[in-house]
Amino acid sequence: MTDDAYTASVVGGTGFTGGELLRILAGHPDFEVVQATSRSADNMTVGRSHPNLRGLDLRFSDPDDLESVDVLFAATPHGVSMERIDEFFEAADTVVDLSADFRLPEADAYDEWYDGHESPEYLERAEYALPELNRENLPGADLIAGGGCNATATILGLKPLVDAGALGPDVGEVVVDVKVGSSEGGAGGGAASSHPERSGVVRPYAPTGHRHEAEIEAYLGLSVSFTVHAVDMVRGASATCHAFPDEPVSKGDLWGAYRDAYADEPFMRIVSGGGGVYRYPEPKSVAGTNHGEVGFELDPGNRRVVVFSAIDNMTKGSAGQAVHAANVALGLPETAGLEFDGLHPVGSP
Amino acid sequence: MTDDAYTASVVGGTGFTGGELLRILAGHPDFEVVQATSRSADNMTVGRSHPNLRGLDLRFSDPDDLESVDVLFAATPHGVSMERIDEFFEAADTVVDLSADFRLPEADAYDEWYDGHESPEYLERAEYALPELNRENLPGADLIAGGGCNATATILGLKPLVDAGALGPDVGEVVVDVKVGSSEGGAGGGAASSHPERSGVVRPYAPTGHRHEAEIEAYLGLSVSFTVHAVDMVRGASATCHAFPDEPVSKGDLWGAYRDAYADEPFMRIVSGGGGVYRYPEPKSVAGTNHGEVGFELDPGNRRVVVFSAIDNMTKGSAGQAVHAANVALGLPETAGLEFDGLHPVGSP
Amino acid sequence: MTDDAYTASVVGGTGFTGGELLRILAGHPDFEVVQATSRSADNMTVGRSHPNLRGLDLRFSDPDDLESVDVLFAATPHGVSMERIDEFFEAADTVVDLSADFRLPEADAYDEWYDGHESPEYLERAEYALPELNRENLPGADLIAGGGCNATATILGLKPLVDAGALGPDVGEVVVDVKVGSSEGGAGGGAASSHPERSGVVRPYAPTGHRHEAEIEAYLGLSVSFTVHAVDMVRGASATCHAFPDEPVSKGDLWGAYRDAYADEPFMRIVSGGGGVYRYPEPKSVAGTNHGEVGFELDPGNRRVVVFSAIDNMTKGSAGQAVHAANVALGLPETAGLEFDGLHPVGSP
Amino acid sequence: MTDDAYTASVVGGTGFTGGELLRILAGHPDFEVVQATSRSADNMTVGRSHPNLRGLDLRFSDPDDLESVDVLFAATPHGVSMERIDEFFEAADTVVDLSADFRLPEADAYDEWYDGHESPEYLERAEYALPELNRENLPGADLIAGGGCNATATILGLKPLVDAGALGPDVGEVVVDVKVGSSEGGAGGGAASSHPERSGVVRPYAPTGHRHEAEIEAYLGLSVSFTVHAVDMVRGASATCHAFPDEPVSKGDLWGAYRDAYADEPFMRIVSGGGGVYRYPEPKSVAGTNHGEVGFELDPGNRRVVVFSAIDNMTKGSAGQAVHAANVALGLPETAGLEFDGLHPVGSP
Amino acid sequence: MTSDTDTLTAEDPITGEEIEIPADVEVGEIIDSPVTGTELEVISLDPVVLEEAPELEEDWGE
Amino acid sequence: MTSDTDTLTAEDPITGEEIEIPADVEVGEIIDSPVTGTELEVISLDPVVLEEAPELEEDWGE
Ligand SMILES: NC(=O)c1ccc[n+]([C@@H]2O[C@H](COP(=O)([O-])OP(=O)(O)OC[C@H]3O[C@@H](n4cnc5c(N)ncnc54)[C@H](OP(=O)(O)O)[C@@H]3O)[C@@H](O)[C@H]2O)c1
Ligand SMILES: NC(=O)c1ccc[n+]([C@@H]2O[C@H](COP(=O)([O-])OP(=O)(O)OC[C@H]3O[C@@H](n4cnc5c(N)ncnc54)[C@H](OP(=O)(O)O)[C@@H]3O)[C@@H](O)[C@H]2O)c1
Ligand SMILES: NC(=O)c1ccc[n+]([C@@H]2O[C@H](COP(=O)([O-])OP(=O)(O)OC[C@H]3O[C@@H](n4cnc5c(N)ncnc54)[C@H](OP(=O)(O)O)[C@@H]3O)[C@@H](O)[C@H]2O)c1
Ligand SMILES: NC(=O)c1ccc[n+]([C@@H]2O[C@H](COP(=O)([O-])OP(=O)(O)OC[C@H]3O[C@@H](n4cnc5c(N)ncnc54)[C@H](OP(=O)(O)O)[C@@H]3O)[C@@H](O)[C@H]2O)c1
Ligand SMILES: [Zn+2]
Ligand SMILES: [Zn+2]
Repeated sequence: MTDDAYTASVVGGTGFTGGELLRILAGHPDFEVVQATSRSADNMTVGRSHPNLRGLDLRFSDPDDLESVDVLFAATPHGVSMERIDEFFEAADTVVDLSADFRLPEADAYDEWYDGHESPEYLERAEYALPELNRENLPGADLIAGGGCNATATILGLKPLVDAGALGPDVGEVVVDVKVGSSEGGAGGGAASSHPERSGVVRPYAPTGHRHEAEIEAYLGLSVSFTVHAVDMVRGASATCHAFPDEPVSKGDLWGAYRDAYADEPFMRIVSGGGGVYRYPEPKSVAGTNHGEVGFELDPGNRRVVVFSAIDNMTKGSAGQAVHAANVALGLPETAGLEFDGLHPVGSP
Repeated sequence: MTDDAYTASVVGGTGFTGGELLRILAGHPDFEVVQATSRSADNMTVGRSHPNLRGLDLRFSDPDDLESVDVLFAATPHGVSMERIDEFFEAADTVVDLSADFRLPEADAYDEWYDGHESPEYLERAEYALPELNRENLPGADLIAGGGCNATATILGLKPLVDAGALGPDVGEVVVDVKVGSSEGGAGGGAASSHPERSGVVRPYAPTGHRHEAEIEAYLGLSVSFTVHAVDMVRGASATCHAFPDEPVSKGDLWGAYRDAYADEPFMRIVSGGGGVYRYPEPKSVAGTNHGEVGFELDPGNRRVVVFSAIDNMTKGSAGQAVHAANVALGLPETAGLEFDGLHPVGSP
Repeated sequence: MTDDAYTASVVGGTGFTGGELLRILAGHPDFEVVQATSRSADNMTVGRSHPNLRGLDLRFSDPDDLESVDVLFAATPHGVSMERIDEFFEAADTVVDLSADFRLPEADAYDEWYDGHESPEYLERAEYALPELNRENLPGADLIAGGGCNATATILGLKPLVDAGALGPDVGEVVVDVKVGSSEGGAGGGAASSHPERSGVVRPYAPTGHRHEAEIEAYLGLSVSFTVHAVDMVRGASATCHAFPDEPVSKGDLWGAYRDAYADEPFMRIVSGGGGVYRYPEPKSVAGTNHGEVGFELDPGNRRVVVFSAIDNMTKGSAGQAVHAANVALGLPETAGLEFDGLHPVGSP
Repeated sequence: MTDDAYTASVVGGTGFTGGELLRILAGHPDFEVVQATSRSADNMTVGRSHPNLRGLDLRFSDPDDLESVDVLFAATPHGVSMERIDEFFEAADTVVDLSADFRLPEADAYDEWYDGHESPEYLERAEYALPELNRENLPGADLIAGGGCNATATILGLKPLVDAGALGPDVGEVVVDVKVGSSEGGAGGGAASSHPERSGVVRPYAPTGHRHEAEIEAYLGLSVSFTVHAVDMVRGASATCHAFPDEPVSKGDLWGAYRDAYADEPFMRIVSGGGGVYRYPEPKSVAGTNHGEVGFELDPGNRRVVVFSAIDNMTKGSAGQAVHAANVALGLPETAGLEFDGLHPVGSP
Repeated sequence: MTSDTDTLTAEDPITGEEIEIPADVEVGEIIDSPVTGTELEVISLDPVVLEEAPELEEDWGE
Repeated sequence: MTSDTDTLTAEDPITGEEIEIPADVEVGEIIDSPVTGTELEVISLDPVVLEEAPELEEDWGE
């Protein structure tokens, strides 16, 4: 870490995304972690919760005693940040929140999809974290709202088609069928996420009405038909989007649209056909990394475009996206702290 | 097994569905297995290939030396049965074929989806095995064509909507997003199905153009948008169908349609909401059984009906369906040999 | 079920072994389940907890309102049965307890390994359930104590060597290294058994001092060096026993000892070398069944005998063993209700 | 990578350890990969085989056309390096071989455990790669033999006890019970390593007579009773060692011995008791990293010391160990290229 | 179940028990013992002599 | 990294090594040793005395 590193704290440090933030920030050359909070593990070492961080010389402290830092990352359940946002800004210049609390642009949407908002005055100030969508507004932002993991997978998959004009508000149905790993539920799972019950599942866990629909609509301008399944992996979110553009598109059009969107993106890869075992996006291929993979196929018979999108919900879908956005906001190199490229072979990461 | 049991042989006995047939028939009161063939394990015990059948006193024999039996079950790769069908009928009164060789009603369809057909004269004689679809034509049938596992899951999920008139040839898009286990690939997998590569995947393995579309179209009269993913389980096929009926339907309409279709079916269960961990159809809940689970949810915003359907590809999706159809064809009790109700808890069966 | 079936109740019916008992008894020709208790799911259907039992027309009732039955099966945590044993006998003629409460022959042992015993007067009356060990004492027994799953695996593996005189109290060290699935922890797991934390583990969960040592010592007369690891499966317990007989033994001696012990046992199989994929005992091969597999190998260099033993902890290791013992106690056919032979292929059951 | 980086080639680049070498070397500041060979994927991109390396601009080339490099890493099956070692030295100053070809110090041992040796004259020149065992002899070494993964786990676990005099050639039995993941079998697995057959196993795959015993004996001076099981993970090797020191040892003695051995080792961690979920060594905790975890427990009743040791077979057990040794040999910082600390949560990596 | 199939009887070389093997085996063929699962080589046919076949580690291991 | 946080030094009861613990611990609180990971109970504060905490099997096991 450099001498003039930014100081950082992580509120919610025992959680899954909190641990991922700590992992990334601990290896980030431009950040120094000075605090990680926990109510349940106050004064315990960080390594006790996260065995990969046993080398980190840090103990959890009370979230009520926030230290002054440059950047505060909040990795707490929905509702905590909107309640404590003033305190967070007293402790920090920049707040990066991983919850849904500042993701939606309008307070109305919180009334519709959540239980209302306690600090709606911050909504305009907040910037959506996903650089592939909102890079231009991030530099200098001081309140950054990390995207939802399923929303991130979907937005990354469909945005090139929207930008290319192939999809839009008036264009038929877009079905988004998502498959996610068990880490999406956070560290405090109940009976349904116990190993005997959760192993080997293909379980419809949000048949309809998942809250991430709101984000997708807000940022893509598309109303999608959204269904989420739990499958047997720990990390990973995979969105398969079935779209029916009005105008026929060709394979070449699709390559063009995706290359236009992502050729210069440091974390995006187009994986679409080819040989070998890994021909389309897979969560395994990006596990532990901040990469997003997208790919597509044409169904000639029915004008369908199928888009596959895969991310690691813990990195690109939350902690990595948050750090990526902070890098952009602070003018740091975009990939700083996010260089890990993943493993092969890897089982069910 | 009873005294006047039907004699049966299984061609392709070392394979996955062949082993499943042997398991079911060995426990069936009205069948006696007299032969199981294998070219690669000729003269070896059946238990060497299938450890659950170590108690069976049977050795594989050469598929060229077929014994005379009442019913011959063929569990061979596509193309074998259409080539050997005359021989099969010389050896047996009834042939139940698990491959795709006699599934489609028209020879044309084989030209379009496969590499043509060598014995098209048998196509009319063949009856599709799925009793929920074709029970009335099975009694007395002497050539029975087992359904494809993904097609079976899809047909079971959508048929009630078609019968109720909510879906039909002219009704918008029906997206079918399927998730399947590794046993679907059969015993002779390659690199992509090795444990290190296949573990933990959400892998698009048939992005478009899966051959089971042909069956669905033939038997439901629906052209569907079909995509298949490999996920980390061994047994199981789960179809999520996203449909957009022209006329609004209510939850009550849906319950009505599915109750009408399946209330009297011995193997079908409607699992749709409710409490506990298992609220919708899951492959885990039916693993090892001949049950099919279907369930549904309404997306009020966009008139979408989401249908979930789960089967075990090895039983309801192939060997169990075949025996069920044979039971109907021969006038045996429908559930004979198929009473196993599955396990709980169960990991990734 | 026959007309003159024995009535049965299951106390602890929402639990894992309680559910397994219900599954087995529901398919047992000589039992009729009249009650399953639960405090937490009182009045709910049994199928809500156990999706494989959705076909069972039964609701949970309060464990304080026990119905009169022929046989009461208790599948409750340690300590419940010893407290309620008098009540159990008021309600039932025969009590089969799956907990450790009546397993050990001496009250002292409960002081040493547990927190003492509240009803030591019943200890002499209780018979250890494992028929392979204690068949002769089971007929007519009215208090049957199901063995521990790890103890069962170990006892089944080592007993033939003890009987053959190859192992005994004075014979060097016997190391028993056990690997178990997550269902062993029961339905109420905590953080360590959540899917994200429990997946993919090889986790030493009882490095030393596991209570099953007491049973092994009591029934085999051997003091063993016992260590238990959690591995990634749901059902299954596998014991690898490393023994060093004083006198050299040959492969033929071993076959002789194991054939003597198990050739006539309806549930035991010797799997020891050979070809194919399944050459030694594996939990997968017996998952869902009441079978036990044992096998062995000689290490010529150091006189070691390695014994492998595999069971399903939910069946042979608890509920199946309990029903097997009840069958013997009541004079029923030994395999009644326990005929299921398992599946192949099967993932991680 | 620095300007004056060492050039490196990887022979066997499509394999599992070859891919891991490429991953590590691609991120290593002091190495530049100039060649990766494959016969089967000649001219294909490296990313086609290893999806995590899609960002690497490199194609496989023929192993017969070796380029001149500073360091050649061979990740080929046993027997290839001993045949081609002269050619390897023509192409490179330093050869690091991951196979067993140069691991054992004596040609005799190859006659006993393998099929003899073709280039025995190199055996004395070769240095065993494991720095924790052989750091002093590595600087300047030009032929480095990577340890076996199971041997590495065992040696790391037992060495502190040997060094402390608690174990030695005359000290009773040492039982080593190993559990390994499927990547240990390499990329070219057969039927036994297909996903349906290999999932969920606890499979004795080397009951006795595993070749790694030879290494352990050669480098620890201990003859161990060694048994290896396949379990359901992809990466990881876990050794549980059951030892019976002649003299009683205390918990404090053990802590002393392990702290003496490993307190200053950059990659070793002692994990032995404590709270939380991760109390003992686990492959999950070190997956993807070059860390080794060791821990221990005392069984007071029988003087047993149980030692747990966990590594990732692909890193600490092969490719990482090889690069670590190369770092020492070339005078580079020991941890260069090996800084990745792993993930939490992580499923079955 | 296979009662109608022709079989020969032979002595299992490991347990000494009498086992049945298919009548159409040939000398040199490998079959498995129904008692022990061991792979046995057919050494001769008249009389039938079986011997433990050498284990092929490679086709199984990792 | 925690250099700016107040800490106390104490002797690890298992290894005898000097370890740092947070300054705000209270008597009776359980913290884990940074060296061994063992759970330690704070017995007294002036001087700081730590003792191995009794293991709570139940919160972990199966
Ligand atoms: N998991 C994902 O894949 C994912 C992806 C995208 C976004 N997110 C969002 O990220 C946030 C965290 O998710 P997670 O999965 O990491 O959850 P988690 O594992 O349950 O962790 C929550 C953390 O917050 C702390 N916490 C809970 N209530 C608190 C309160 N009132 N005040 C202070 N700290 C509190 C908890 O620790 P103590 O109880 O010890 O204080 C814990 O460290 C959520 O908003 C989630 O929606 C998660
Ligand atoms: N797996 C499923 O979930 C599933 C579901 C529905 C339908 N099906 C269909 O069922 C059939 C079998 O599938 P599977 O998964 O069981 O395949 P599999 O595991 O690969 O088994 C194929 C079997 O056929 C034998 N065989 C191969 N070629 C043969 C030939 N030319 N003549 C005679 N025998 C031959 C093989 O044994 P030898 O080589 O030893 O002779 C083997 O026993 C396929 O048509 C498949 O499409 C499978
Ligand atoms: N799991 C195994 O592999 C295994 C193997 C061998 C033996 N065992 C033994 O079998 C017993 C049950 O184990 P399990 O794994 O099935 O446990 P489990 O899944 O935790 O189930 C325990 C059951 O007991 C009920 N229960 C808890 N406390 C009770 C009380 N005070 N009075 C009445 N009912 C109570 C619970 O339901 P409610 O809370 O709803 O009443 C639940 O149905 C244990 O003694 C265990 O040691 C288990
Ligand atoms: N896997 C482990 O955990 C592990 C741990 C420690 C040590 N090792 C050792 O590391 C070595 C490699 O193991 P692995 O698991 O990586 O094996 P693998 O996945 O099977 O890879 C073997 C590689 O060697 C190449 N190859 C095979 N024969 C060759 C020949 N004659 N000439 C040149 N290249 C050849 C193969 O590619 P092409 O066929 O395309 O040329 C492939 O790239 C083995 O010696 C193994 O014992 C492995
Ligand atoms: Zn798996
Ligand atoms: Zn799993």
